[in-house]
Amino acid sequence: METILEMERITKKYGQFTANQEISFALREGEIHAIVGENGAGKTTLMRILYGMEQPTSGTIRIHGAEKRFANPAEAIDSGIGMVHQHFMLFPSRTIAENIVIGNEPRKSIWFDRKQAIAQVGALAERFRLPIAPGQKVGDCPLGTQQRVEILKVLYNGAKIIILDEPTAVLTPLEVKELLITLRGLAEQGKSIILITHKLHEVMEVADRITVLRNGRVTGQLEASQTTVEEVSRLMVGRELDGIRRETQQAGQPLLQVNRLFIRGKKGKPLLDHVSFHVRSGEIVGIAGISGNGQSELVQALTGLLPVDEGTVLLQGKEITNRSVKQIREAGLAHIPEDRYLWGTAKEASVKDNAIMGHHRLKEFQRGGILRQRKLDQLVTGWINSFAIKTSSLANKAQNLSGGNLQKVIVAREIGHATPFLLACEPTRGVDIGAMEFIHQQLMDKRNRGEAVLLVSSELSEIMTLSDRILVMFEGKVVGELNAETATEEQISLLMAGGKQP
Amino acid sequence: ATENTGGNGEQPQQAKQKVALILPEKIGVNPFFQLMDEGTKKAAEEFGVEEKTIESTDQAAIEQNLRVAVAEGYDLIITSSFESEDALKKVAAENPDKKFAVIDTVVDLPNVRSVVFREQEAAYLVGAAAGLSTKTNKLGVVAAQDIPMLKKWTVSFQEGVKATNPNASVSVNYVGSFSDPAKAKELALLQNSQGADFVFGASAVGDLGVFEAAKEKNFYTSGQDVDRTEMDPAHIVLSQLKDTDAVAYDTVKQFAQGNYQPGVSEYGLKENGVGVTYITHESKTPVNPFISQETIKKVKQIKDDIISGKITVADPTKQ
Amino acid sequence: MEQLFDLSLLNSTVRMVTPILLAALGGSLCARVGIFNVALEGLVLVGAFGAILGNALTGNLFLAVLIAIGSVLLFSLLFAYITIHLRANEIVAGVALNFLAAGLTTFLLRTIFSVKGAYYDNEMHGLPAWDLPFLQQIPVLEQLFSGHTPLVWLAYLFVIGLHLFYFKSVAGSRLLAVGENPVAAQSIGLKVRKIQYAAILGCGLFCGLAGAQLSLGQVTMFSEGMTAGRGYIALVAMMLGQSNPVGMLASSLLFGFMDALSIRLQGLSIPTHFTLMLPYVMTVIAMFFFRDKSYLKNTGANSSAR
Amino acid sequence: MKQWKQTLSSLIHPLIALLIGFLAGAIAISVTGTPILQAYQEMWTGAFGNLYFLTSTLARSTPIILLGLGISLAFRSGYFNLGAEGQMVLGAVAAALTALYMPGSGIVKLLAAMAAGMIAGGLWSLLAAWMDAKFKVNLLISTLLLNYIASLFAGYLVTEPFKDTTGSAALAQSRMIEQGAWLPKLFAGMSLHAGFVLAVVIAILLTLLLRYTVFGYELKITGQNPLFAAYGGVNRTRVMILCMLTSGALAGLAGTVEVLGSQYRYIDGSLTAPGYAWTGLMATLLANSNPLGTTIAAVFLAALQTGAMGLERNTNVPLEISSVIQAALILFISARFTYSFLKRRKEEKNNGATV
Ligand SMILES: Nc1ncnc2c1ncn2[C@@H]1O[C@H](COP(=O)(O)OP(=O)(O)OP(=O)(O)O)[C@@H](O)[C@H]1O
Ligand SMILES: Nc1ncnc2c1ncn2[C@@H]1O[C@H](COP(=O)(O)OP(=O)(O)OP(=O)(O)O)[C@@H](O)[C@H]1O
Ligand SMILES: [Mg+2]
Ligand SMILES: [Mg+2]
Repeated sequence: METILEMERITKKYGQFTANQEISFALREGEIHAIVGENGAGKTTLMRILYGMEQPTSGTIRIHGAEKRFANPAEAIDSGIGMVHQHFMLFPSRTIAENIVIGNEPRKSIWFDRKQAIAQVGALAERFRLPIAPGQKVGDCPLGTQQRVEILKVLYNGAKIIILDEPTAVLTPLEVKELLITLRGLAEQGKSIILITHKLHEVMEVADRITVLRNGRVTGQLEASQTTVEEVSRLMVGRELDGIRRETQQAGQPLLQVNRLFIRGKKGKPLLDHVSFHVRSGEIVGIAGISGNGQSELVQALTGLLPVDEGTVLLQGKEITNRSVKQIREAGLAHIPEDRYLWGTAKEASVKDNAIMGHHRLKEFQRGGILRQRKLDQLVTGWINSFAIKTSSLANKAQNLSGGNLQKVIVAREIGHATPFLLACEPTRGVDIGAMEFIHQQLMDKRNRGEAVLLVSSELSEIMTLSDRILVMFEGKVVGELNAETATEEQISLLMAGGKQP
Repeated sequence: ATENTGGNGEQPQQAKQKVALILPEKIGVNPFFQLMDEGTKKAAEEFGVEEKTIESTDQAAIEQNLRVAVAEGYDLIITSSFESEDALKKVAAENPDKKFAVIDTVVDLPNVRSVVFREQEAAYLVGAAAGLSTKTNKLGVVAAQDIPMLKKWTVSFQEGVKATNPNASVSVNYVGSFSDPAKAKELALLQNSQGADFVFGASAVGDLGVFEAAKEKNFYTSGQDVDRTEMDPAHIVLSQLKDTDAVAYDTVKQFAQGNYQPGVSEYGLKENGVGVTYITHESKTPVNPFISQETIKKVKQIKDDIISGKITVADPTKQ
Repeated sequence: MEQLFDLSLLNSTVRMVTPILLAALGGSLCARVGIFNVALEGLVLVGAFGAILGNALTGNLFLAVLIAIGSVLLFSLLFAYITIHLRANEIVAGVALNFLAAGLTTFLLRTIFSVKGAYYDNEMHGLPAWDLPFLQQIPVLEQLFSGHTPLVWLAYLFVIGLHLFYFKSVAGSRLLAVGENPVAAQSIGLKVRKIQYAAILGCGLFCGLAGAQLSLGQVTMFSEGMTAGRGYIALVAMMLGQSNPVGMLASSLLFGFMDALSIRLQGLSIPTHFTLMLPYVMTVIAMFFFRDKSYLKNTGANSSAR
Repeated sequence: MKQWKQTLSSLIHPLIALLIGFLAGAIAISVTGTPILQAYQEMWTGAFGNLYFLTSTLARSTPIILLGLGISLAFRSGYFNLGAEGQMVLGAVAAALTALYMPGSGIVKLLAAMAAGMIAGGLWSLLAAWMDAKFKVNLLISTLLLNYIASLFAGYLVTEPFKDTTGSAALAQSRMIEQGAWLPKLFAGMSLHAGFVLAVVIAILLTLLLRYTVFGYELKITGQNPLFAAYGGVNRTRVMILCMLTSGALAGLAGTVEVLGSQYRYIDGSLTAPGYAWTGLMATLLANSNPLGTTIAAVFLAALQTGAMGLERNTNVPLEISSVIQAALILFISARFTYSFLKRRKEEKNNGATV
């Protein structure tokens, strides 16, 4: 196979900080090349350089042996490079076809030829076997479809090299599977693909070669067929991972009792359809399900962010149905939200301000409405040390933290509430394996202390590793309950897709 | 803000007296202040005093400007209008040795000369003339804002109309601003479309819009402060006059000649401080046939009656 | 008072609304690329001055309108440079520009025409009033729509034009994209800054026309501060119409009709202050029916709150 | 050492911008033929030259500070209050009427008037907030429109039922308030009154509130991410209502102190003509909604205005040109070209020094 792209000795410095240090990297035609590494290892930075969004401090880029410099994305696009960003770059109010052709629209003189656009996009989707409805509004599409739109956009612009930065972080397992098949298909059609992901099993499944980064340097380049997950993760984190410790423990009294919870939907279909279950102290209950099947609504209902129409919720025997968030939290609930940027933090605020949310009301940290800053500082500094959160200071803005570190702040804050019950939603989304293991351990420790955790995750492996019992949701209903010891991935997947419990 | 700061500042004649004219607003859209400025400057030049005009950006600036004028040693400080009333009361009371004058309002202090006008008398005369001249028995008034001061124009005009033509109806519309000729014009056009053949303009700069409307639709109107008939004698048939420049000139003249006198001086028809073209003042333009010679004769009679006291025109702001 | 509305009142409304409508259309170009332009008032004022200056200098109405547009474009360029290149807060820059426009026009009025307050010349001709021949036959429409300047007609045509531009043209589609998600627009290689510049200059063009209509169409003169708050009303019309050309037409007309109604009510025994309130009160009430769409919050409030 | 360098470099931005602003102003001045240095010196003297000018600058800044503080409080909680003008006007007229008609001694009148002014402004602002919260009526438009309604209503009050019939009775204004209910002047014969002290104290209180209190924290977070606040159990409606109420109350207080401390009556249009509300908005935006920063920015903007008056008084530069200079200075001070560059560098440093 021919080498299509070479990045040679790329160095990128931000001030005194080196994000990329002499990284060399080659991409062959028709291969899928995975780049892995911890949060902040420099993966995205390297790709931004390739895509013309950043200029390297030193180093060269060659395409088909010819040296190139990209001052902006437009120039990279012209050289056949396309990038699917981690956070989608879409226009939600526009149709799929418009999103794909924008910048390169079919036109009749000055007019935008939308019919032609739909036809072209339809043909393109057909050719690459990416099913979409070109006339649909992007804002109404599920994330998996949006992802396909991003890929089609890149293909539409004639990309030979496709960069995908953490494309699977937000997808459901089924969507991930489809995406991986698509990527293989594209590679077979001669496209070269760079895939960044934290999920090593995906890498092993789909990649031809793997480049591992740590602290801005290359720590290994491997053939996927000749390596193991363990070897790659050792190269990533620089040490062996321990695996999480699970203690056998008897589940105690029911802490959370949910009875026939019902929320009416806008279009006739209920959002939650008489959901009942309970969580006992000393256990982790996992809720599996394809996103959009009522998990988010359930979480919001339990936490007081969404009113319920019928049913009751009892926490430690006390009714908390339709109480305010504050009352529910005071009754003993902590909550790791599913979207850390939307709900879990204020990006512009400092690490400290993000970390003290909820704690600021406690008697311990305020006197007559005046915050006791010193005690709060101590509290947050304690977490920064015990959770090994990388931040320059307490005053650092949250948006300057990497995703993994920000997630650690949230986990520290919520575990710090020391409530008997924790609602953990997607606790490790987009987080590297080191941090993931750490967070998993925190959840497990909480269970081991005899407290209760309700884990909502679209990541089946996470559910399987942590849970004692597994509930599966489909179309607003709990359609099955499984014992984690005996449940298989196939069983769960079947239920998630609407099948019957065997 | 003036081009001639007296005699170039550095002349060695130390004996030269200094007069400051402090206007409560920017001269901007108001011919009233422009005339005052001209009158003061003219007198200053003729009688060899140094003069400085200071325009105030807003109400809060008036007091400051007065105080600065005191601090900078002006010998006579002239100001104007009700807007300056409060500020002048304070500053004049605090500086009993300074000489002040105020035009167009009364400040009752021993070191202030107050000059006021009875504009209502002139407006009454214009109303009388309009009442006599209208063929449609419909008249319009376009006024700037619904504030008490403007009642001297709107109410007195209506009184005048009533006196000569009880059958005529007058519609009054307000622009809502002193500087919106576009809206004033539309109001005049509307009044005309409803039959008014004469529209009395009392909307400051808006009057220019009223004049344009009259020209476009061929109806009649009148102006304010100076002889506006010169602009368009075919449509601007009268002008209500106010001799602000003469009053300002007099004030400076008396001061320069050592005749400064505190107290109130009123200028009405009798004192020739207000007037109406053709009735009290000559005009370069001939009388428009809409206002016949006969009307002028009749209105002149009314003027005489006002001067003699046979007719009293009440001050609407005092009611 | 025979009736509240008559045709001459509505005819006047059609005309009075024009500068507001034009400025609102211009403002929407800025809003659509994510810039909240509070400088409309100042821009229209500069346009009004430019038109009179142009007329006085050249005696040619076409050139006068061009000069009006040119002078507003210059002003807009300053606004664009300061907000886009120098990253100034657009509201601070907009307010400062309003001050600048007021000061500069007054100053130039004084230095160029040697008058204070207003410049008026009997010899000067304003924009011609057109009577469209085919309308002459129809009794009601004739009265409603006759005697308007070409700019009035143009303004109503621009509503259609801008609608087509936004929703049918390639350039318009890209402009909307920049406003909706500038980061995404940048990532697909659109020249975001260039498009923002173009939008601000486009706004300048509209405000130039609005000014020309005010000082050469409505009247034939320039007076200090003659915009008298129309720019702010345009801002309201723009927001209420959600930067949608037809919506802005509707909200401008709503305001215009209410203004007309308030003129009629002045004759009745209601105090003037309350009749003058009418257009504002009715606009507030109208807002209960036209709920705000989210993009407004992104342009105005949020970006500037920081 | 590094710290010191950073402070220095963050100072460079406003300095460069200021320089460009002054250059632009210089061009305007040179058009009038006045020596540039003399013109700027006159501006300086007019603003800060001696105690008298200094105090008038501060007096002028008083309503601007209060308006700016009110607007910044709303901003901090995520609301864009364009209605400060109307809130100020209603506050002013309410204060004037209360001081006139409230029975009791001077001090009672004074206190009642201040309360009335703040309540009137606060409720007016709350009306907009309520319409936004309850009916999704966009706050940005409604506050702008409510300004006109408030001004016309206040105008009506002093034109019809409560008009001043003493004196020349020419202006739409209320009667003069009796002297006992006036806010005391700070220096005899100068315009600076106790309202300024009040404004500064409020600025300090707001700083403390934002930095050290539970409510201040909740307010900031609500402004930065309302969803995060809701998730954390902050009662957003309460925060919004309190903030908009306070924001309006501060605007109302701005009008109140103008009435009680300087005009001693409500004069129609006297608060809207100088554009206090827009200036207050600029002060807030220039200072990034920081209360102390807003105070300084307000004094600066007021100084530009009083300086411009000084310039007009003592040179041939006409008043209009001084407003041109003002605008030029503000335009360039608002420019953030060096700032954005520095901000980038600062963040890099933060990242570089990771623990
Ligand atoms: N513009 C920037 N300024 C300063 N530092 C930056 C900038 N961009 C990235 N960095 C730093 O460079 C390092 C590498 O960031 P990069 O985004 O490449 O990480 P990553 O490997 O993509 O991480 P993740 O797995 O979380 O996506 C991080 O420590 C980050 O803080
Ligand atoms: N302009 C910037 N200044 C400083 N740091 C930056 C900048 N842009 C990005 N970073 C840093 O780069 C790192 C990676 O950013 P990226 O956008 O890839 O998010 P992420 O860490 O992958 O988050 P997640 O995957 O959880 O959403 C973060 O540490 C982020 O703070
Ligand atoms: Mg990344
Ligand atoms: Mg990441």
